[in-house]
Amino acid sequence: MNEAELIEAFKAQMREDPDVASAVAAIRALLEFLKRDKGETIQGLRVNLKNAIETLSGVDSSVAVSSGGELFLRFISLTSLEYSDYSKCKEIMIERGELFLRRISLSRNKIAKLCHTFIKDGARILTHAYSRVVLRVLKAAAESKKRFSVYITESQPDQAGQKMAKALSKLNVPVTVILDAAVGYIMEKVNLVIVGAEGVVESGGIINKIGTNQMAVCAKAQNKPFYVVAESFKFVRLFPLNQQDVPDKFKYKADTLKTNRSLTEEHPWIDYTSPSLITLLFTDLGVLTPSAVSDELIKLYL
Amino acid sequence: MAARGSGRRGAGPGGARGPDPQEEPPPPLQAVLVADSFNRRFFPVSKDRPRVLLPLANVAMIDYTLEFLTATGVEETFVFCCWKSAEIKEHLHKSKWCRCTSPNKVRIVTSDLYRSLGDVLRDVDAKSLVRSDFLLVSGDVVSNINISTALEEHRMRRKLDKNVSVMTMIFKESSPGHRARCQEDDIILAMDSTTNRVLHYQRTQELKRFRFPMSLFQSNIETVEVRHDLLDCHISICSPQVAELFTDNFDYQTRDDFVRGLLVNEEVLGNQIHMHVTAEEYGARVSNLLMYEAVCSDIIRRWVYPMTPEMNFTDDETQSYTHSKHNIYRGAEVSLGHGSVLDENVLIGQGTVIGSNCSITNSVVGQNCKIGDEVILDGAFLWNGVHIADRVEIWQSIVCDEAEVKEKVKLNPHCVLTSQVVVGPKISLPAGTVISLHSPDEEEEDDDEFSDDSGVNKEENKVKLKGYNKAEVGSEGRGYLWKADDENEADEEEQRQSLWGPTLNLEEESETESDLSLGSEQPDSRTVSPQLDDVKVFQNEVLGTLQRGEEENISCDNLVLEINSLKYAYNIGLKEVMQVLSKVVMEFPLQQLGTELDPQHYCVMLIPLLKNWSPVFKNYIKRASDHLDALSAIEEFFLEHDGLHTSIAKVLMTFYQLEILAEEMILFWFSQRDASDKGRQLRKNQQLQKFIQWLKEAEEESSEGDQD
Amino acid sequence: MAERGGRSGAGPLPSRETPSDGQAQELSKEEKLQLRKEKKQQKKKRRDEKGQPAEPSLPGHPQGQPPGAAPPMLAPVPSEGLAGSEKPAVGKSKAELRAERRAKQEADRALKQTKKVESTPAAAPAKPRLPPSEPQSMVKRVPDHVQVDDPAAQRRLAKKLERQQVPLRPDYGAKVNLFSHLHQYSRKRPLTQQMSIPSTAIHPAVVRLGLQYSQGLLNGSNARCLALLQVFRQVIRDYSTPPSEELSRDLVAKLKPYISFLNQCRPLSASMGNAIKYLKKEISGLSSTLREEEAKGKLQGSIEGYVREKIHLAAEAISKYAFEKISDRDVILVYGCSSLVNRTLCDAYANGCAFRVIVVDSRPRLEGRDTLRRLVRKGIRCTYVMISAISYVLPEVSKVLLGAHALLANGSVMSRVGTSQIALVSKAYNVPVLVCCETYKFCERVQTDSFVSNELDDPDDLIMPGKGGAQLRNWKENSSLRLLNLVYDVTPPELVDLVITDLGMIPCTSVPVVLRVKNVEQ
Amino acid sequence: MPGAPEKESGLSEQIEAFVARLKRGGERLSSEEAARQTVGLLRKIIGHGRWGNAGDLMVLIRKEGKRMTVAQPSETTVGNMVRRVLKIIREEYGRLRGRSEESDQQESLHKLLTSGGLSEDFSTPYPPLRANVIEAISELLIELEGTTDNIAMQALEHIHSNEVIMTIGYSRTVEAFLKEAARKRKFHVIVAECAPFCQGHEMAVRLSKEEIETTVMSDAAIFAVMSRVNKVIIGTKTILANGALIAVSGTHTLALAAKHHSTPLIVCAPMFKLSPQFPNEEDSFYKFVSPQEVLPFTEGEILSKINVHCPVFDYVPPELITLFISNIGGNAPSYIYRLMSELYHPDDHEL
Repeated sequence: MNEAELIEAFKAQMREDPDVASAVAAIRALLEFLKRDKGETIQGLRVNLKNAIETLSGVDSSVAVSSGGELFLRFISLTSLEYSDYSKCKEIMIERGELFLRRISLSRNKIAKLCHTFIKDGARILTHAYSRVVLRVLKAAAESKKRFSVYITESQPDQAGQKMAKALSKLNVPVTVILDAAVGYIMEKVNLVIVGAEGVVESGGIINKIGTNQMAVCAKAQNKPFYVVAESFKFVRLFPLNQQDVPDKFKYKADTLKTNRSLTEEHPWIDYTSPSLITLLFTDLGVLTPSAVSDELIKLYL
Repeated sequence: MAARGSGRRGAGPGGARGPDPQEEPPPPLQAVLVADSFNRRFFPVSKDRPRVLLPLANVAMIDYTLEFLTATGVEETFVFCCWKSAEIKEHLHKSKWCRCTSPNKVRIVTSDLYRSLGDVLRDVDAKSLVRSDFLLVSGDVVSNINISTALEEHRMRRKLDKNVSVMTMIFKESSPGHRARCQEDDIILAMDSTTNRVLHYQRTQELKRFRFPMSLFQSNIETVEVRHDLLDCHISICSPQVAELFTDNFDYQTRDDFVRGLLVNEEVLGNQIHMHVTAEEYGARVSNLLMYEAVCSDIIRRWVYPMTPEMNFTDDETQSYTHSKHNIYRGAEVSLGHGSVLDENVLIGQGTVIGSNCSITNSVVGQNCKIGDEVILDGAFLWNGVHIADRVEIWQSIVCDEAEVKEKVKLNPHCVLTSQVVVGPKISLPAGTVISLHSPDEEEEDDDEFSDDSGVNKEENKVKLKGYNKAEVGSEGRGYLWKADDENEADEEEQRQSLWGPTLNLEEESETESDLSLGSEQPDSRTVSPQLDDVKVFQNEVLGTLQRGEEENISCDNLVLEINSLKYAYNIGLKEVMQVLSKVVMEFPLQQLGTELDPQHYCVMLIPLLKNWSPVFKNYIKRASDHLDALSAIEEFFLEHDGLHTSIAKVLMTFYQLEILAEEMILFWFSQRDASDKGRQLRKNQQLQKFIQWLKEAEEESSEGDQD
Repeated sequence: MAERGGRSGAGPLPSRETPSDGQAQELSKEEKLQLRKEKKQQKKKRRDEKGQPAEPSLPGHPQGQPPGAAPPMLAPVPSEGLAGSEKPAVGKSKAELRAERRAKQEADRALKQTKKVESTPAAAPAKPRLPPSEPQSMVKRVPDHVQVDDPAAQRRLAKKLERQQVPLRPDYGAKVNLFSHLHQYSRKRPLTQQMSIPSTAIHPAVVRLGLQYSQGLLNGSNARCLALLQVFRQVIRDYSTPPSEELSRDLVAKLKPYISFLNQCRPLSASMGNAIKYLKKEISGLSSTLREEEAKGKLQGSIEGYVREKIHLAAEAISKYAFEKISDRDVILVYGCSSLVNRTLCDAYANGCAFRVIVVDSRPRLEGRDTLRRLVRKGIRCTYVMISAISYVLPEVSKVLLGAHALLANGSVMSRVGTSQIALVSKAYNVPVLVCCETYKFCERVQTDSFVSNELDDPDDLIMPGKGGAQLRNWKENSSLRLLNLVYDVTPPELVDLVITDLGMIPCTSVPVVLRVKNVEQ
Repeated sequence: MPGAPEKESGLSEQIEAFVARLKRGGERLSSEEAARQTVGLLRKIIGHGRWGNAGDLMVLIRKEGKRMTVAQPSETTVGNMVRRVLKIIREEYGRLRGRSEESDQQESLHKLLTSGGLSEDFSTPYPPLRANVIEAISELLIELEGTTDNIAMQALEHIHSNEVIMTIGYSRTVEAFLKEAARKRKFHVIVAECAPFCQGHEMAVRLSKEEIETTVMSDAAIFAVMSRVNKVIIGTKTILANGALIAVSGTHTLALAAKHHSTPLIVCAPMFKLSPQFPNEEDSFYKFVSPQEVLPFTEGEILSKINVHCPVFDYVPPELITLFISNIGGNAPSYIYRLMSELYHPDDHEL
């Protein structure tokens, strides 16, 4: 399976199911790749997969993809440890891979179930940009006869907020779109903040659409709870100290990176929010305090 | 008798000799719960549901009472029911109290013959149900008092001076003007603050000034305290003697009769009553709708903690609530429309659906109610399954089960819609409206609970009131307005009054009216019973009057006037009037011509007299007790004149035919076990037996008549 | 020494009190004075024996709570004085007496000095163009009632009092180390017990007032100040200048004992301090040419004026300003009972502002109930909670409105204890905190914590009434148990958003500005 | 077994009584007692109850456990103990199945990737299970006995001589802790009385009996005095999953004051107070007693016009807490989540 096919597979995934997280799409694609892989040894497989992941992140430079890729690699190596015989090992991998995919497909509902109890009747919620998980959570809350209203930042440059607003008004939840600049203004009105995340880093902080950080800071200043909802496959082995420290490949779109213009006048697409600003993370592994995240990652990678 | 004996004996040495420390452990605490109020304050509401089952914050009153008893350590409770006993039984059997695991064994005793607390206690005594000190409460008491200390004191007192103290009444400190202080039960009492002994006890209602007997202050008690800051919790710790005393004195109808009786001739009986005052805990009795309102909101405001809605002490899963800020309680799957605000002190039952933009404050909403949009509820008490259409306003009113209020209806304060009533659309009920499916005049038929307002001009009522008056209940309304039309103004007054306590119209109340409104509590509002000699004089006076009446045949009304004036002149209680009157009348023939004459002759003489004076009797014989008084008086007479035994049947017959005495009462009187042996053999007399037999049959067929 | 040892070792307080009280009754005033002299004498002797500096730290010394482990009981000043020095009181040589007299005179002179210094700040504003916060007010003497632990100061106080024929009030019960520099009186033993009534020295009206203070019948700095001025008016009315005396001098001198008497009953509030300062200035400002009647009339007038503009009009102005800040559907949290805040709320409500009030209250005073009753009577919707429950109610609160006892020059607010706490929690829930305070309560003092200058109320108040109080009832027997009943606390400026004064709304950091302006305009 | 029925009826009566007691606000029932009683009852249930395999046993425990828990939501220890027992059952069952320990830990990324089968079933009956479980529970009971002492033991590591320590209300654990320290060191304790119940008074008296220099003050003075305090040591009702507290009302103020003066705040709490719940359902944790406590009934007519609240507990967010001292040592609030996952199985978090 060559790059073109791989990319095609990846794109296909995204196309046929718009609701799928890019990480999941990547993993699916990789699984596909694994099935078709002709290699004879684990090592060979690893090398090929590495390249494959490279190519994928070439297509979509988001944290999610790389985290998904890493996860998959880790998964391969873990399984390979258990079984020596390659072919046996491979089918186990494929079987488990499917299982894994099935598991994480449930994760959003799990999160919704955990999180919607935190939304009280009559709550005013502030959220940022477009996040499928947040949407799912709010849906769950609305279904459980809770009355709440939502403020959404329109989130320049791609106006993802508008999309979210539409989705919410379909659930006939009263929703207001506000300027990105109005976060500080609106904060004293709201009861809690919920955002999604592209990636959850080791420190327990998150990497998400630009503007999240400022929202978190405002929330802290006004002592409002700042909740993050993210599936566990978004956990990524990365420890940014500050915004500078976040690798450029995540900050900018893949195509902008290709056109090797100086990035100084480019707008970054994501920012880093430090764990101290986060109240709780809701994942399919349960409700975690930021410090619990690294615990999970350590368990997985060490 | 026993009581008196022991009372005297104990007075002397008992006090000196302290209690020996090693006593056998106190026997398991028992309680007597009277699940009937023996009045019809809650009519027409209690026509559909017995009073003790009316929901307070969606839980039946009696459950609160039972929870109170259980929490305070009662291990056996006797529930006495009369009116709608079947329903109460059923309720209790369903409740957790009758589970095998319940620490408080509940035994239900029912009889349709109970007409007052007195009867119940007499029965307790007859059946000898209580073994030792017991708690006496009525089924509408809400309280979280822990009586253990009071009980301790009580037992100690009884041990110290041999059973002189028969009863400890429990009061709660609450300054006058407190909402939970029911004006009717408002009392002023004098106590000995060292021994907590009650010296004088008096109801303050519509009394401008209070009289205290001089003896109070002349007595050697140095620390007399006169208190008006007490709220009667209607909880009392009684010794078995109490029951005996009730048996001994047949005229005791209510606890207040008892208390007053005991206090007045204390030196005779040698019994004392003590009191226990609690400051922290809560205790109140739902004696009218105002109290209903007050107690309800006190429960919501958690004054009765731990008996709060979300605690769900009845273990009834449909009664589970979540409590949140501002005392908002929500049952399971309650759904609120957008923009609806629950302001404060609101309880909403399971499965209720509330539309959008409603505002609800200080209200209780039952289970499975449907409430439309833009509804305003303030101080509203909706029971289960009520339907409220859009834009309805309800202020301080009660809407009973399955009632329906159509759109744009406005209920002004103190309205009552009993179950399944429908009102509206687009009308505004004036304050104090009472609407029921039972028309006010159908009472006389389905009148198990015998009581006062018997047939005030029922004839003309009979004619009208078939079909509902649209003007009153709205175009789609169903239900009769419980407000009789102009010619009996009093009746209406009484109706509203009896439901919502007196605060509504405290203006002039004629004697009869307050009788009506106060039901069986009525005698209390009169002052201490007069000295005997007074009665004697009064009797002679009455005799004189009647004689003159006979000679110059004065109209009965005038006679009544005369007698009334005499009554006031000598300050005689209605009870005494009753007895005296009947006595005089019975003796009249003997007065006329020589003492001894044979039964037939006597009857011949008597019956026409009765016929003439029947209006007089009618005027006085109103309430259940009056009948009994009359009967007892008659019985007394016949006991004195053995010669005339045979004619008793005839006499009673005439009374019955003249509709002076009601058959139930005669039967009841007859069925009293605890008459003296002479009385028994009097009852043996076969004409009487026959007569009673005949009555019984008559009653049966009449009741059959009711069914269809 | 020996005698001291005996004293410190003495049993529980009552046993020690009774003799002293007994004497208080039977001894005539002269005798008392006599005894006092004795006491001082001995003290002096003792001081000579051992160096001044060592003294305060000596364990079990009558005054001066030593740091670290406290001795079981503090011996109240006069009682021990009496208890200690009866026997030697009998025999006494003339020489000694003379020596004493001399010593006394010296002391008086010294005192006069200090008095002068003290009175300078009052005079200072008279000098034009000079801001008040200049050197003099810095060297201002520390008031006696905050240096109970300094025996020297105490002796000075005692001396002063006795000269003014004002009895010294005994301290009561054991004090918390941290507050050993403050007085702690018992309500059950008011000052007047040790006074012969009618007292020649003190005007009956003042005595009554003093009692009202010490019994806590008069609370709130406004009320206390008003009462004080009323009494002074009466005093002035009844005053007549003795021959060969000048009113402006003599009257001031006459007032002094009254003031120190009141101070004994309960330490003066800042408001009273300012009022007195003002009055003194007025008196001393009187031109000697005036006839007595005119002078008295003038004083009466100026007092009335002070009351009118500084208190009544000020309150009016403040409630006007505050009204701008109260809007419909507000939920306003108030604490304790501040006459000013109450008035403000009632006015706002009368002007048709629909708001809710949450009344916060605290043991032992429970003044909040008073507020509650007043507001409810006006028809305002109220909620009532204890101070421990504020973090439960605060989320719904939109503004916090607090009264003040005094505003200090460094911008901190001195007010009923608990106020600072409420300000703190409100900040945590970012609810704005507003303080209402008339400008006449501003004072030059600076203070950073609630310890240095504060007031201790009767510790017995902490005992729970009713059956709950069992545990604490006999706390005096328990040597290692102390009860702390603090009266005021100091709210740091950063916790207060704004102060509403009769001059408008100001940040509390600009208190000194106001002070300067005031002083200039005077 | 013989006599099972009446045993059961007796048992159900005991449970009934326990539930009733909880409902009536658990008259001065200490958390430790509550815990012990709960475990005791559960052990009885396991002993006498009818159940075939771990599955039905857990169902049974859940059912009874739920009843006890809802009876008094604020008394979280009951729920915690039920969860502990469930966890024990799982472990014992696992052991019988011959599954090694760590493979039955709560779900993690790792498990997500590696483990083969989906959720396990508890249907296979193992006769020795009953005995094992009961034994394990008895151990748990023993553990409960010791908790307070274990905490007190650490006292000297945290209190040095001559410091001023503030605490609030009454807590057995803190009392033991301070007394232990007092045996070696001299220090001054300031107790906030904690109106309206003033448990603080009791605390103060008990401490002063041990010759500890103690000062009682009203709650209003907390902030005023805080600037001189070196440490704040408090007990708590419950520790939540995020390291927050549900403690007697006034604690939040205390914690804020401590934060403001950056005074360390130490919480002494045995492990059984750890509850895997999160503060979303605060309202159910708050417990409200009769307004009587705050404003007496005798206040008269105004009562009907006003609202009086008397919450018993406060919510104290984790960032205000410096350290937890439990019977297994000291922990930072951020580490609580881990202890949770060791104590309880995630599937049992809601019963």
